[in-house]
Amino acid sequence: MGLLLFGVAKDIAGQSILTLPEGITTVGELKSWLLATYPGLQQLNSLMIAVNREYAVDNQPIATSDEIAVIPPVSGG
Amino acid sequence: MGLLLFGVAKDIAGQSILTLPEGITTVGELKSWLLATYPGLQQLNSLMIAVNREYAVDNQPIATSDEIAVIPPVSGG
Amino acid sequence: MDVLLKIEPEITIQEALDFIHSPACGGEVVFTGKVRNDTKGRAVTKLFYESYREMAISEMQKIADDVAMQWDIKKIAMLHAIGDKYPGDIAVVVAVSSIHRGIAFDACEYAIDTLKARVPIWKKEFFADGTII
Amino acid sequence: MDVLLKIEPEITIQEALDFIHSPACGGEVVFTGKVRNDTKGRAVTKLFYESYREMAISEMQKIADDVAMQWDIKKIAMLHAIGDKYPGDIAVVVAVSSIHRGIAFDACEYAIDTLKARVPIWKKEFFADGTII
Repeated sequence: MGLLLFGVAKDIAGQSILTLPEGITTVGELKSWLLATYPGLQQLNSLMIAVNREYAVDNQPIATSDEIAVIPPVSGG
Repeated sequence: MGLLLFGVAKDIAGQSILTLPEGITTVGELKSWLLATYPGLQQLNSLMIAVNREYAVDNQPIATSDEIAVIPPVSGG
Repeated sequence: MDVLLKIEPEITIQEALDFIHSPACGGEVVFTGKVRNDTKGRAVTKLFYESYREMAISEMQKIADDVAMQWDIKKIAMLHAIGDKYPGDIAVVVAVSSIHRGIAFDACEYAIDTLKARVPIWKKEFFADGTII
Repeated sequence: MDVLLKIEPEITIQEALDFIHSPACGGEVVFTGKVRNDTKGRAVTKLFYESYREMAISEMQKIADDVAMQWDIKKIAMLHAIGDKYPGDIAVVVAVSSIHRGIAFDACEYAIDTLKARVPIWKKEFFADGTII
């Protein structure tokens, strides 16, 4: 399903969708990979991952069949 | 200026304006006179007097030149 | 702080919204009190509101002054209807605008609570069973 | 509890008011968040809002569910605008109606606070000096 990026995370990565890299099996691993690959993300106050449209904790397993999204600090309203 | 009555106080007295009785010189005296003259007023949860459009305490002096109003419990909104 | 006070047979939410609008204000809170079709399980056919108009406006102005003293509110509108009002009709509107939202909630709730406690306006309730309170 | 959720380029206060209206409800509280012409002293020319739409609607539904669990609210509307928005434009509307007023304030404030904290919507601010945040 790919990895969706929004807001400033999209701007930092320069794209709105990425492919989930092979070998990444948890939310925590994905966060580490994102912060290493796009160091600009380290400036954010928070970086959340949503799996299938739900906020996810670090030890949650992920697979390529999931809809995964990178959620920088929200700023609606 | 007379004594204005509103809401249920007007209904109990049967009129919307009365003449301030002679010999009454304070808000407290007026309240006592009202409760004695219109016993139905004793059923109310509160009976306030306004003098010149301000809520008044019992020892406030009043005169026929004042605009005096009998304020039963308010129920706006 | 800009203040709009009104006691009239007809009031609308829109006039309150129009008054409090400002491009400097990010937060608007509006309370609307409407006539309910039921009071404690008894069907209501209508309400009749009367006011001691001059004093009611003066008390509303005091509430506005209190709001201005307590919070950084930019605009406030307080409108109350009088006369016959039927279920679904608007009885009262209190609207405030401020730069930030938290104080807008506080100020609006303070204003409607104080209005209901102090402003000389009275309602008579007409019930479907013929009784009047 | 009846729920209206909407994330669209154009939203209005009126559609929220129309939705929450009910002759059984005496109290309505509406919060409107508008685009300010100024952020921390810097002139704003516009905002751009984007959303992760499906998840945003799902999070708004959770807020509605939380409201229904905590308070006896009869109707709630949560609307958020997306796209380019200019000073004075409406960004968000949260409206609730209930039989009594106190809980309407509590529920409305809870809903907008939680929306701002959790719902995946982002704004970009365009300043008059050319910077974008």
